Amino acid sequence: RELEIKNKKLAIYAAEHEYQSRLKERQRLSRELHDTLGHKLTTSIVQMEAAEKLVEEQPGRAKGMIRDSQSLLREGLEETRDMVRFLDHDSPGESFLSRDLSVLVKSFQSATGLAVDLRLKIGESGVSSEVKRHIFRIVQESLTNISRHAKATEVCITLTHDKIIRLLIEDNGQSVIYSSGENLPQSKTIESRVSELRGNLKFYREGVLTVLCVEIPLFPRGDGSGD
Amino acid sequence: RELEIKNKKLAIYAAEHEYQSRLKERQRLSRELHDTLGHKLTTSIVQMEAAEKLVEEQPGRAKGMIRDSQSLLREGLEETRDMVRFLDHDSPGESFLSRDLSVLVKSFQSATGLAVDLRLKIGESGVSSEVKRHIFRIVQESLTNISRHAKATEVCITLTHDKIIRLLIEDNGQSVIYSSGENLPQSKTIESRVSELRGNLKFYREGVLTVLCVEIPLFPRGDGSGD
Amino acid sequence: MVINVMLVDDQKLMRDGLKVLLEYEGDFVVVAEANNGEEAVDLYRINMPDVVLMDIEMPKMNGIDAIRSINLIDPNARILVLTTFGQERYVHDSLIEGARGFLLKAVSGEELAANIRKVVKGESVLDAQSTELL
Ligand SMILES: Nc1ncnc2c1ncn2[C@@H]1O[C@H](COP(=O)(O)OP(=O)(O)OP(=O)(O)O)[C@@H](O)[C@H]1O
Ligand SMILES: Nc1ncnc2c1ncn2[C@@H]1O[C@H](COP(=O)(O)OP(=O)(O)OP(=O)(O)O)[C@@H](O)[C@H]1O
Ligand SMILES: [K+]
Ligand SMILES: [Mg+2]
Ligand SMILES: [Mg+2]
Ligand SMILES: [Mg+2]
Repeated sequence: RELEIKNKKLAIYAAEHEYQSRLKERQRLSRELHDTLGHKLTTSIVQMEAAEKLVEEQPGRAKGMIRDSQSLLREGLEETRDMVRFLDHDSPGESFLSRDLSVLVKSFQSATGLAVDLRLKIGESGVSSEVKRHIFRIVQESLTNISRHAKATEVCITLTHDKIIRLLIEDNGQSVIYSSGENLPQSKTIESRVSELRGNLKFYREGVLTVLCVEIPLFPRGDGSGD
Repeated sequence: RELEIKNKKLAIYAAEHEYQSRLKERQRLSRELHDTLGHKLTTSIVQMEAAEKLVEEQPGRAKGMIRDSQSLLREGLEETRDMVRFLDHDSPGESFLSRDLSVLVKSFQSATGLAVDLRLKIGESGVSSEVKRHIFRIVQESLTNISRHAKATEVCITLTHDKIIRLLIEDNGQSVIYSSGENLPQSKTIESRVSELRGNLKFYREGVLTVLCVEIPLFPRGDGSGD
Repeated sequence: MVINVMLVDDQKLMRDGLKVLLEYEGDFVVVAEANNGEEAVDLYRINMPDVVLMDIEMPKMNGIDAIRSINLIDPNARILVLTTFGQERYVHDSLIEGARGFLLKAVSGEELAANIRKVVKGESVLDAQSTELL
C-alpha cells in the first residue's frame, strides 16, 4: 500500500515539476516586464509630455528631459533584447539547466525521501539546448528507475563539461543481484537519447555502487564522421 | 516488439508535449517583444534624438515628433501590460486550456494512431487555473490509459461548462470484460484530482463504450457547505 | 483656487515630469516631493497638501503603509495612487487604507489634472484597468 502511494507520487511529480518550473518562469518574466520595461516606458512617457510643454518657454530644460527619456528608452531596449535572448535560447547559459536540475532533485527528494547529492561542474560555453534537454530527461528517468528498482538510500549525480560532457549517476542500491564489474540492462529510453546525441552509455556495478555513465561529445553533428 | 516501441513513445510524448508547449510560449513572447516593443522603442529613440536637435530651430516640428513617439510608447506600454496579464493568469481565458488540449490530442494521435474527437464547449468566464490544470492532467492520464488498456480505435472527449464543468471521455474499447452498466476500476490519480476539486467521478461501461465522466463544481471552496 | 500637491515617488525623473505637467496647468503648485513612504509621512505633517500623488513600490516604506500613516494624521487626506499597469495586486489594499482612487502613471497631463480636481471636490477616481480588477 505504501509502495502504491509512493509510485503514484512519483508518476505525478515529474508532471508537477514541469508545471511548477513553467509557472516560476512566467512569474519571473512578468516581474521583469513590470519592474523594468513597464517602469521605464511610463517614466519616459511622462518626461516626454513634460518636455513637449516646455519646448517654447524653456528649450534647454526640454532638451534635458528629452535626453533623459532617451536614455531610459535605451535601457529599456537593452532589457527587451536580453529578454528576447533569454526566451530564444531555451537554456540561457548553463544556469538554466542547473536550475532545472536543482528543482528536479528537490522535488524528487521530497517525493521519495532519497538523499541526492547534485554536483554540477559545467562551464558557460556552447552546450546546445537539445543536449541540455536530453541530459535533463536522462537524469529524470534515472532517478525514477533508482527509486523504483534500486532500493538505494543515496544517489550522487555529477555533471562535468570540458572537451566532452560527462554525466555520472551513482546509487548505493541494495537490491541488485549483479556483481562488481557486471553490466546492468540498459533503459531503452536513455539509450535512445544517448545514441541520438552520438554519445556513449555505460551502466554497471562497481563495488557497492550502481553507476550510470553517459559521455556526450560537444559537437555531435559537425565531427565529419559521416554516418 | 511493436508494442514495446509504442509504449516507449507514449512515455515520452507527455514530457515532450510539455516541453513543446513551453517552447511555443517562449517563442510567442519572444516574437512579441522583438516585433512590437523592440520596434517601438527603437523608433522612439530615433525620433527623440531628432526632436532634441530641432527644439530651438523648429520647436513646432520638435513637438510633433515628441507627440508621435509618445503615442508609440503608450501603445508599447499597453502591449507590455497585456503580456504581464498573460503571464500572470496562468490560463488567460479558456483559450489556453483549449489550445493545450488540442496540442495534447494532436501529439497523442500521432504517437498512437488513435482517432480522437475533441469537443470543447467552454465559455470564457472564471475557471481557475487550478481547475484547468487538473482537467488537462485528467485528459492526459485517460488517453494514456485508453492507449494502454482499452484496445480502442476511437475516442471522444467532450468538455462543457455551464453551472458545472463536465468532462466526458468515451472510448470504443474492445478488450473490456465489463458488461453494460458495470463500473470499471478507477484510476487513483484521476480519483485524487477529482476529489481535490470536490467533484464527482464515474467510470462505467455503456453499450459498446467505456465512459469516464467527471463533474466539477465551479466554486469548490466558497460553497458554504462547511465540510 | 490653487491646489497644493505633494508628489511621492522613488524615481526623481517621474517626479520632475509630473511637476512640469501639473504646473503647466496653472492651478497646481507642487509643495513637496518625497522619495519614499517615510518621507511622505513627515512631509505631509509639515505641508498638509490638498492632494497626494502616491507611488506604491518604494524603499523604506511602501505606498500602502504610507497611506495608512497619513490617514492617521489626517482622516480627510486626499490621496491618489499612481500605478504602472493598474493591474497590480495592491490596488485593492490601497482603497482599504483610504486612497481616493487610482490612475495610471502614464495618463496625459490634462487627464491627471482633471482627476486631481475631482478628488479635491470629494469625488473618487478609478481608471478603467483598476475598476476591472475590483
Ligand atoms: N538504478 C538501478 N538499479 C537497479 N536496477 C535498475 C536500475 N535502473 C534500471 N534498473 C533495471 O533495469 C531495467 C530497465 O529499466 P527501464 O527504465 O528500461 O525500464 P523500467 O524502469 O522497468 O520501466 P519503464 O519503461 O517504465 O522505465 C529495470 O526494470 C530494472 O530492473
Ligand atoms: N479506458 C480504459 N479501458 C479499459 N480499462 C481501463 C481503462 N482505463 C483504465 N482501465 C483499467 O483500470 C486500471 C487502473 O488504471 P490506472 O490508471 O489506475 O492504472 P494503470 O494505467 O494500470 O497504471 P498507472 O499507474 O501507470 O497509470 C487499469 O489497469 C486498467 O485495467
Ligand atoms: K510602482
Ligand atoms: Mg524506467
Ligand atoms: Mg494509468
Ligand atoms: Mg516606485
